[in-house]
Amino acid sequence: MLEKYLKNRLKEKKILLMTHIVLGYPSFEEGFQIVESMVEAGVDLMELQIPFSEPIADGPVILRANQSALANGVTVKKCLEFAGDVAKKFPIPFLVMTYYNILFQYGLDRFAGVMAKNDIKGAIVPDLPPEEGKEYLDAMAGHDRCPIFIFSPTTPLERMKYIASHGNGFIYCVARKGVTGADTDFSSDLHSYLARCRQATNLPLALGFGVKDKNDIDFLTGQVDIAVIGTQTIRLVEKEGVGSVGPFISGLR
Amino acid sequence: MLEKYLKNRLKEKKILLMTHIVLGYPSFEEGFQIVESMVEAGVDLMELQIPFSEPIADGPVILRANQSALANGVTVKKCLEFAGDVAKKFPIPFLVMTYYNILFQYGLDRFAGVMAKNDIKGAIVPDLPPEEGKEYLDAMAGHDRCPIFIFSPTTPLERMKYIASHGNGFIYCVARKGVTGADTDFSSDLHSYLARCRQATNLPLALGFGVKDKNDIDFLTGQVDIAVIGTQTIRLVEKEGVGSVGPFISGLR
Amino acid sequence: MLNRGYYDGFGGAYLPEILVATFDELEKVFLEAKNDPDFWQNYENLMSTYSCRPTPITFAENLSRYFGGPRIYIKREDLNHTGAHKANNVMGQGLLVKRMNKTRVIAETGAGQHGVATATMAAKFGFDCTIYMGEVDVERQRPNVFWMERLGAEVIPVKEGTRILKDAINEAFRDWVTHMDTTHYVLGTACGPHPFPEMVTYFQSIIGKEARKQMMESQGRLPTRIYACVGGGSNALGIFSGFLHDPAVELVGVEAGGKGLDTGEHASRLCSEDAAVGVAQGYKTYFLQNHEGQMKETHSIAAGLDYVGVSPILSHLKETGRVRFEAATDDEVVAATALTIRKEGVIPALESAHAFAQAFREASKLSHDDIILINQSGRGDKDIFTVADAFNDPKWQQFIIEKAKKYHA
Amino acid sequence: MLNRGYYDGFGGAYLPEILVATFDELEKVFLEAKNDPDFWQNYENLMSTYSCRPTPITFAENLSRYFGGPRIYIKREDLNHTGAHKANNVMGQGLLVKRMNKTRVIAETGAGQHGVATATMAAKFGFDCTIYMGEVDVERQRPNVFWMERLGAEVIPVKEGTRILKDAINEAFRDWVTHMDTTHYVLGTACGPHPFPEMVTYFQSIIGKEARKQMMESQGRLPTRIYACVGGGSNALGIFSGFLHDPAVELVGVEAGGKGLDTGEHASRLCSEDAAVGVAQGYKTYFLQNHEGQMKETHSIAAGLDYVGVSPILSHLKETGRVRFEAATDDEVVAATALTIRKEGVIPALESAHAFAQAFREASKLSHDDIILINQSGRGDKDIFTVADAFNDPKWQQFIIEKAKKYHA
Ligand SMILES: Cc1ncc(COP(=O)(O)O)c(C=O)c1O
Ligand SMILES: Cc1ncc(COP(=O)(O)O)c(C=O)c1O
Repeated sequence: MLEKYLKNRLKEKKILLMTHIVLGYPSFEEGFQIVESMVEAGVDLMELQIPFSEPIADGPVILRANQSALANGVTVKKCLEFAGDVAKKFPIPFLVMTYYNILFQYGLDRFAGVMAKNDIKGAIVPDLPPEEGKEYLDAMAGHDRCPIFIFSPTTPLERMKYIASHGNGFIYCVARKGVTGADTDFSSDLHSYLARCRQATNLPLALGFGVKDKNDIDFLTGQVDIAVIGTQTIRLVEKEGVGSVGPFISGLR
Repeated sequence: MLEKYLKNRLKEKKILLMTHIVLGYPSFEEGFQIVESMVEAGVDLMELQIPFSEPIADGPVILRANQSALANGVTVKKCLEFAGDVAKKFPIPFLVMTYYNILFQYGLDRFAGVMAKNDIKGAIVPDLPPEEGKEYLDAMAGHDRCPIFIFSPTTPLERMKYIASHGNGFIYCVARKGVTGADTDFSSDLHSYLARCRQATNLPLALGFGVKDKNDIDFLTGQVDIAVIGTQTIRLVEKEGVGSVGPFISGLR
Repeated sequence: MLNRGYYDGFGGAYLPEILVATFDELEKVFLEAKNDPDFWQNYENLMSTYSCRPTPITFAENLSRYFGGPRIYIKREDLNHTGAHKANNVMGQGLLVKRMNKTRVIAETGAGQHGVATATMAAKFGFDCTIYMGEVDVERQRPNVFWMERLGAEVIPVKEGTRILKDAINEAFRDWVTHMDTTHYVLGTACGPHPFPEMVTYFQSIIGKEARKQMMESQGRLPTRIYACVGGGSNALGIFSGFLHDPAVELVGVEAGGKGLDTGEHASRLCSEDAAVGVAQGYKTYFLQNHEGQMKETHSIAAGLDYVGVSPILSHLKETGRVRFEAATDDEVVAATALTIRKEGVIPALESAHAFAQAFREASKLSHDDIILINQSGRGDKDIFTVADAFNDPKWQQFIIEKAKKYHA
Repeated sequence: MLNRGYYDGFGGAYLPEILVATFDELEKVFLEAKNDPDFWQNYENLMSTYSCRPTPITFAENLSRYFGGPRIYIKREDLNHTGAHKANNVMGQGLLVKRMNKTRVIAETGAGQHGVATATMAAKFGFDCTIYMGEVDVERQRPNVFWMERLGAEVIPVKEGTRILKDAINEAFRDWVTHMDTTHYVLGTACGPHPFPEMVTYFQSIIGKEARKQMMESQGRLPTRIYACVGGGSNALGIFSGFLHDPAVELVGVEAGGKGLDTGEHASRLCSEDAAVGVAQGYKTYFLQNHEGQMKETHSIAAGLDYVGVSPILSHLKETGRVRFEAATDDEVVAATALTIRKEGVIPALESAHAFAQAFREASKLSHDDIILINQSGRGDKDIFTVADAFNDPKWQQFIIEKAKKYHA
């Protein structure tokens, strides 16, 4: 279902945009405004990060956003409600992104159930490789939600195939080593990696980590299906306020 | 010669008094006045301590006097001159008391020679047991000076005899364990010790360490030949000044 | 689906995909080493010439008499080079780093013990070295930072999160996902993703191997009970592993009871209600976390026990009942430290003193025929700032004030 | 006339008469022990279960490569319990105290090492313990005072004289002449009246015995040169004594050159013009003294080398030429410390670093076939206050200032 939406959409656009926010950061109200401007500016899907105290795969910017949200009393419960609200209100697919312990404590089946109820299409869980995810996969399948898995430049072809066999909706390809928020060198080095990704799966490919401006998007167009803007919008909101998000997104494509 | 003087004097007095000063403390001038008052008050002989930086057998009062003298620039040379001056001026025998290194650096023979020249009758060297004193004994004998050796309550009879065989003039009996300046309990406990001392030698016996007032002297009278007043006069000078020494000594006997 | 490194459901390897290949390599090299008969021999040689293994067991004659019960023995990991059992683990991993031809090591550290040990190993092996340390700990544990820097390590204060040990671990992982080609992450305890729990336990098992042999040689029998403190679990697993298959030997792990289990200010994951099974920092175990899965703040007088997770192998041994877990409070620990110093002339680290505290609590209930073995995982004289504060020594405070005046001038 | 404990004119026993009987007893008990085949065995057992003897020799591979000359080995006395070779001496004397049925020990201490070692021994053996320590040192070395007090010792600050080590020795003698019935004076080095130089050397000879065996076992040959620092001389005599009868082994003792031999601010008695033979503190040897025999003030960055006298046995070995003596300056010592930490991951005490400094100066002149053995008499991490000051570390100073603020509040 998510895959189908994306493939349809790709008939109209050469590349799709996925954006990212940390829920409750700077606040739920501002978050709502940000989602609104992003949707208006033509974003194709969004990942909503539920803050976790140990966001091991995130760089300093998102890490601090996680902490700040938690310090402000953001709970998983409120995050899921918020996700439900925006999913109801806005016409694009939403995903949750968070670490495994959040799902685990909530109860995997219960979590997938709430996602279904709130029309959250899928989940990205960066510290859960498919090997460790049997229960998660069953729950997601049971509630017809998409488990989005991750490829990395260090993943060999065989393993990519194995991972893809468990994924659904699309594959999230991280552009490079390291955590979110650092610069990526968008150069021909990426080609062979992305070729390998393509070879491994027919699922749409999203590329994230370090995508920050129109140049990057132009570079990626034709090579991947979805460009992921993560840290960059958080930086923007921190520097220039919520109002700057819309124009920024509009200018990307 | 010293022994003879003492024995003669003992025909007149039941007990002799030996006093002690640290040379150059508080100053040579005051030292001179102290000697003068002591002689006038009837002291029978005196030990003049040449300060040493490591006076291992002395308690806190004499230790500090040693340090203070050294800090004021007192030298061995000046001490020996001073000793010569008082020996010339006053009609009682004078001894030097100091630690072995002072003699050793000066040269043992040279030291004994200066003693002879300045009419210092003998020396007390508390860190030099006769075993270590061959060169010293030879030098003292060569210049006809008296090496005064020491008995202690821990010295067995046999060793007392051995020590006495090297001594001359008299034997200095320390009253108790410990260093100079602490209290001594003048009680019948001393009897057997002093009896052992007597048994070991015919030399006159001096008793020192902790003798401080007429009571103590009375107690010792008849048991030893010489009572040694050490720390007590230094304390007195420190508290009541040089003028108090004469009356104090006069009141002892 | 391949599940690796599980102990009855605890453990695993919850890894960001970018690290999977690195862990595959690490596991491969570790298994090769483990199966290479020369490897353990080399490791033992290194530990016996660079550190002073075998460390002795010391008969605590005065403490035994004092409690009137069992004979008390102490396994002396405090005599290791750098002052704690941490040396065993870092030197072992150092040998693996050489096998992997990597040139740089990174590590997290809380108290600083593991940081100093890693920096020492790096100096010895000629590796570059970066140590991540929570900013709060950098401030508290300056002496260890000083030594790490002298040893040539770069110490990076972690300003994120609660700025203590767990945040340093996260930061080390962030470094690793960037530099895994050249860099090995020397994890300091038997936690983290597979193969770390197994690997760290393997190196620390030298403690238990020696202790078992020493008890048999000197006493002709095994101890009745063995006590070890439990931070991440490495010293405990190290000594326990020598006796796991001796059912008559009771194994007791002692956690940080802090200000008391009912105050919330503690670091007890295996015997408090405040912990639950979860997944963080790459593995599944008991964590001190709230009902939504966010990690809690922890407290212990001993920085080395002040950690939210615990070895999955210990969680497993708790469930099977093979190891009994207890908690000792800060106050009990200070009292046990004072008594041990006074009676035996050995200075346990505050971490190790948890094991002593629990042993003392139980000693008088055992009989003369019993033997107790306590693992003294480290020495306390390294932690004088903490210990002096624990004892609230006014002369020490005056000394520091005077010293500060001189630096001001 | 019976002359005891002379080494070609050095040594002897220049005792106040009150102590003669005590020394007679001590000598008798020591000789009995020495002739009792079980005694040394007991001593070795004690040192191998309470400390970690034999201490290893460590191959300093990186330093060897760095200097490009001989292979450099380090004898690791730093791994001893309490962190230095001082443990050997105090534990040995502790066994004698038991034989004499005495119940109290006293000791002098400068840096605090020997005080901590003695207090440790006293705790272990259940003796009362009083430590004399110059007031200046009490202030400088508060951490060691803190530990001595925890160990149950009474630390008495000596306010007389220059208020440093030699004054503490004098004060200890003053205590002893009062309490010799119950009390043994545990002298900390191979100095003082006979039988101390012989006795302390006897206990420390465990270092040389082990080292010789270890060199033969691991290298099949003896070292070309052995370096040891020289304070009172006990660690040097300890290691040298294993090789005295191996004429091919060159023995090098390294004194404290302080700010330079020509500045007067040093503690070099065997290779400076400022020293002369004399008698003080009960024995005859080279002392730093003026021409009238008054002792001079001394200086060294290493408190443990900052002493006016030196073992009479070393004075003798200087005269015979069997040992060569050199001096290393404070600056050279700090540089050698830094290099050793960085290259090998071991932290020599500033005392021990004198031996390293001299070895480094000579290393490049030796060939690949040569072997150098350096005695690392103690570990430097105990002396962080001194070392941090020697390195003039601003972050350390800031840490102390912050700490002081907290104590003020
Ligand atoms: C001396 C000492 N003991 C124990 C620990 C706790 O770690 P583990 O449980 O891994 O032995 C530490 C940690 O720093 C330590 O330094
Ligand atoms: C570590 C260390 N090395 C050496 C010395 C010097 O003493 P000695 O010359 O007796 O070995 C000391 C004295 O405190 C010391 O602590």
